[in-house]
Amino acid sequence: MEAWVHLAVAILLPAFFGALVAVIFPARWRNAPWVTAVITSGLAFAASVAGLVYTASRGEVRYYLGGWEPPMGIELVMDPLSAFFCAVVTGMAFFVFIHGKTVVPRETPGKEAAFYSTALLLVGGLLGIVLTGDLFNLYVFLEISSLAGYALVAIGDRRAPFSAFRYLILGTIGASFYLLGVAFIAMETGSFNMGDVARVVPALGDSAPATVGLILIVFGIGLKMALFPMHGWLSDAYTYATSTSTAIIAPIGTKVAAYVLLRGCFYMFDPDFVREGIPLTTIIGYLGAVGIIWGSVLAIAQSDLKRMLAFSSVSQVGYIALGVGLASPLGMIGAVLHTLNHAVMKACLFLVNTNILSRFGHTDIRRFDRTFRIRMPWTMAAFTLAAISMIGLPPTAGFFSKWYLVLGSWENANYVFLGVILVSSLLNVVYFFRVLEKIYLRTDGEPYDEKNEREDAAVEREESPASMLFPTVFLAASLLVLGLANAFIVTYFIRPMIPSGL
Amino acid sequence: MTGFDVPPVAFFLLGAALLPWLPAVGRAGVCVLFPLLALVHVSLLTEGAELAVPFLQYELVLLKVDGMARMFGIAFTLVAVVAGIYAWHMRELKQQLAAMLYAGGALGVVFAGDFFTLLVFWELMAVASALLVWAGGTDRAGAAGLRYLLVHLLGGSLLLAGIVMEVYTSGDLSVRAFAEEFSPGSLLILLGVLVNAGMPGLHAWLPDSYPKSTVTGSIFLNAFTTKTAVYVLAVCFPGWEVLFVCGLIMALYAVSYAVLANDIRLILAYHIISQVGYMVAAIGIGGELGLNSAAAHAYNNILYKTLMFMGAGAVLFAVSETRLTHLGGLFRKMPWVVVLYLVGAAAISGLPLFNGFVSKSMVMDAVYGRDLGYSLLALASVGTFLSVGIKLPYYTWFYRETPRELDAVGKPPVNMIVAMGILALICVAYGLWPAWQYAQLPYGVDFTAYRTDLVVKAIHIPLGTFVVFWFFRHKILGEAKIVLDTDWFYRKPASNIGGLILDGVNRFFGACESGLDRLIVQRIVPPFRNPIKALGFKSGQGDHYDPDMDRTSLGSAVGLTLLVMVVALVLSL
Amino acid sequence: MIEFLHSYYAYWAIILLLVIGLYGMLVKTNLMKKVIGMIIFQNAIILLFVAAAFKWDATVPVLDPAYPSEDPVNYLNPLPHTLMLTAIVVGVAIVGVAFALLIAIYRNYGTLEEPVLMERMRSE
Amino acid sequence: MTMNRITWILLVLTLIATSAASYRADPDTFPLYYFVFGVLGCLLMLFITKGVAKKLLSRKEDYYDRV
Repeated sequence: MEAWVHLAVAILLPAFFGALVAVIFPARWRNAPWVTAVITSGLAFAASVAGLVYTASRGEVRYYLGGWEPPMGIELVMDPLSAFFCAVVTGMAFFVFIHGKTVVPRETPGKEAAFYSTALLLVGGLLGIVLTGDLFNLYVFLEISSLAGYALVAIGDRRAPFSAFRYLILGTIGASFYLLGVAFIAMETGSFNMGDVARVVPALGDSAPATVGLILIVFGIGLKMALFPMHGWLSDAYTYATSTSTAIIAPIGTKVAAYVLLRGCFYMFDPDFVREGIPLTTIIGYLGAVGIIWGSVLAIAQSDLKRMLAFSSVSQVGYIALGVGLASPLGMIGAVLHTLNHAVMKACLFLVNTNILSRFGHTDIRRFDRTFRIRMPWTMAAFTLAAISMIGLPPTAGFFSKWYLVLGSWENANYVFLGVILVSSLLNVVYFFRVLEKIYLRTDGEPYDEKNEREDAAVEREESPASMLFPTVFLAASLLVLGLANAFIVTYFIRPMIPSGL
Repeated sequence: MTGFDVPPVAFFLLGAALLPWLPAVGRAGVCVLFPLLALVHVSLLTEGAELAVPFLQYELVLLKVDGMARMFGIAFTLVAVVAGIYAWHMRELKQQLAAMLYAGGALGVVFAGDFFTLLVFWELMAVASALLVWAGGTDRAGAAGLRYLLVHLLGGSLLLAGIVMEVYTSGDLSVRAFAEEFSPGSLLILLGVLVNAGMPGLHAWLPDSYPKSTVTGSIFLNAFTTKTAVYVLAVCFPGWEVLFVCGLIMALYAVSYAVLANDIRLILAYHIISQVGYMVAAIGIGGELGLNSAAAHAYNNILYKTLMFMGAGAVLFAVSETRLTHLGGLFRKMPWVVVLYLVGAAAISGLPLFNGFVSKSMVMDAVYGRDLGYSLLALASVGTFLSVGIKLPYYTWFYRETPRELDAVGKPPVNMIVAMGILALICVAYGLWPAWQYAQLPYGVDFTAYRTDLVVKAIHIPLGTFVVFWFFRHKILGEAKIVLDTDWFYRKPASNIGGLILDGVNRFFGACESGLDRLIVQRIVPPFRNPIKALGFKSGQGDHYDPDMDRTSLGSAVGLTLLVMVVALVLSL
Repeated sequence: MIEFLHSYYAYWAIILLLVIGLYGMLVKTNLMKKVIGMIIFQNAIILLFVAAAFKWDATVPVLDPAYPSEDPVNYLNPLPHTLMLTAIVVGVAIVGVAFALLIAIYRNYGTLEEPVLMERMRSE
Repeated sequence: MTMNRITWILLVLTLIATSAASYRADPDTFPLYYFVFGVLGCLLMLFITKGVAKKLLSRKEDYYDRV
């Protein structure tokens, strides 16, 4: 037991340590920052997986920073929920960093050290959010990750600074609202510690300041999560940032915000109160439902692959919000499982996007054609698999999280949500098949004949280098594994984290 | 109890797993040997045997043996063995794999004790059979295979949705008979199964794709998909009155198209639907006699229909041509094929001494008492004899001299003849000794096929049909044309209307189509190009979404955030 | 009424600051003014913590013989105040990043007026 | 294939024999009912399918291949 306590901090330290180390190497060692990032995120990933297994079997771990006990000191809490999110965050970071080996030096030449340092800060901040047991400490980590995020978005093309600025203004409003909410809760309960708050809140009964505090926290963090209609910052930020920045922010940034949502609604407060006392989860669920449709519709309208994926993120975050909105065990399983699945799918898709960009110089869907599948067969296969998973066809991972959400909606007799999930699957089909059709089927209206065949034969295979291909294909393949292993994941990792009141 | 309660599908999956590692001859051997082992295994399975594995909070029943399942299982494995012999000369790994998986899927469905297992094998069948259609290799086969797959995925989705609802309302996952009431769940399941059964309106995938498959592919295709659907209907919906009506529609609708069709494999394809119609009608009657007769007819149908498809396949193999208008006079080139085919034709027409007579008489006996339905089924049997009993063999093998371009024809290989011979032998044996058949039926039998009235009827109807045919034989053949079916609705691309506005029907279709076209092109698609504009926001301007034009100002994004916050606070306090 | 206003005057001032900050971010089109609004908004929240944790007639939590240590009423809760030191640091960091971004925007497009900026991005 | 006189005679004999058998088994039914049913049914089917359906629904073989 004693030694395992340090697991919580062992997840957190490598990222921050790596952020410091990445910048100290002389400029001649061009790969050193990359190696640092890969190693530290790999260590954090290993620690997270160990923590995940440990908490699943033996329950939570608490670590008092500096030996100060709460409520004065700050504690790190690793329970099944936070261990799960840690594993998702570090895992995605690990694979995206591997993928960045050749991409980052090309897109931001000479700034690799700064890039990896910032990216590791982002990861560290996100891990801190997930692990901390203190509300104010969470704010600090939130701002650390956000600041790193603004910086990462800003290193893009000409428009990137403006999109980063929009992100910054909106993000700061979100964080400020969060802090305001913390102020209300701290004033009402007298503590910043989540565990204390959770113990005190039920005794308060129907307390208006606590309710206001929760709502401010939820929607402040909802902005970070890009919950509809507060997603205005997302599409530009994702589109204009560099490839690897987007690939690292998109899969995990919004997910960690979803974690705070879950933590606030179901752990800090009494789920019954949040569900029935104030219709908070209902509001979140319906906003998510609208966001699902809205994101999908806008994704269909896009002609740029990266922007399409950005809007698809809005839609997918909606699923998680919808799962929270169901406020039932099945909804919670769906939301958590979808967090994992969507992180893997989105990471994979953004990596594919990077591969395409680095080989063809553009990601304009209108200019995709048949030669893509010959030039980059593995990348396109990964794209297809991820797209199928996004649509939600069995046995890929995407199916199962939607399945739990469908079951949850059915159980709650919420046919609006049910309809939304079904309709959005159709819309997903539309925007992904539009791309797949160009890659695999479209022959520009002409019947496929010998001329096409000769043209195809002339096209050479130019697959990405192994450092890019391995993470892409690995993530795509893991979608199948996650899909087949979903019962295992749900039983061993997700069910233990469901709070008793839910 | 043999103590060896393995699901029969295991043999096929094992065989399929072995195939890629074997040389060509070995593969052909596996395709006969493993089904043969499965056949032995199925026939040794005792009723009531069960194999269940836990899965989540449910229990998946991979094997559940009852009379009905056993009967279908024997038919499926038997036909898989014979089809393996028929395909002995075929060396294409892809087709062999697909065929094994397909047959395995069918057996999996039949012996599934719960709906999840059933669904998994159902989808396996859909994918494997689509591969067989694609194996045809032509562009048409490719397109038809895609349509085929899409329709079946739709059917599978309906089934899945129905199963989810059913499991949720009843909490019972097991495959069982539903009470005759239209709950959304049972209705969706029924629709999903009817897609596979080929209910007119949902059937067009069948005549669209089967004739485009390979020689051997169509042998497998004809046996499994529709008959598994019949099995599921018999188990889940016995005695549902609506099925009786469905069956009548199927039998008559399809036989009319068969009379018109020019391609021999198309004629046979339509006949699958027509014959399934008899079974569905019998299931609609329900009761022990109804279900017995449906099972018997399915069993026999699998045998003689496969035999006939083999005959058609032999023709295709020998002369690479299947249109009646381009065939003729081939009797001397393949006498054995003709004789064996005629056994199958006699069986499907229900002539005494053949197995079709026994089961068809049973079906008619079950339907007896419903005058209109009885007469309509009798009418369908007129069409059956007319199209596959006389028209098809006559124009293929006897009418006029062999056309010159077919003169240098090849001969069908021996293994084809052997396979056909085995099936023909079984058809005759079951016809001569119906008791063998009765013994296999799921329920006890109190029926005598060789009753004077039944025999007389079975002889008189074909006689009358034959006389008329002979009278008009030079007029019936007609020209090389195709006849539109409901697949028109999804096959004809939306852009081409001009050439179609020729007569009333077409004008009607054209109007619907252009209306739809207008609706889609002018109403549904443009809003998706720029949703911002479609919703009337000021910033949306162009026809296509443009991130720069449609970017909202920072102020409005802040405003939205505040709005959400205020609304949430107001709602909560 | 006067009494009510008087007893909560610190909060009224904070609410006023919050509204001013939001107004700046919501209505002003100049990006620099938006940043200023943001700073005001953030600092208002910091002030809220400071004001909420303060009480009259109490001292800092350092043991003083003049104040009986057994009565917590005599001491302030130091936690909110110390935490706000961190919050101020965070706020400064954000402002720094915001200014850096403004410089980059101005370098790219030559303006900080949002409508003009969007117009220039459009015409690119 | 040709149908010579002997074949026709055989067919007629079969018809008579079976009708007689039918009459003996059940004198109340009209023995040739199903023969007439076959003749009329076949005519009906040919008439309906060839006459009506073929006019409305039949197309050249390359109908679906034309764009």
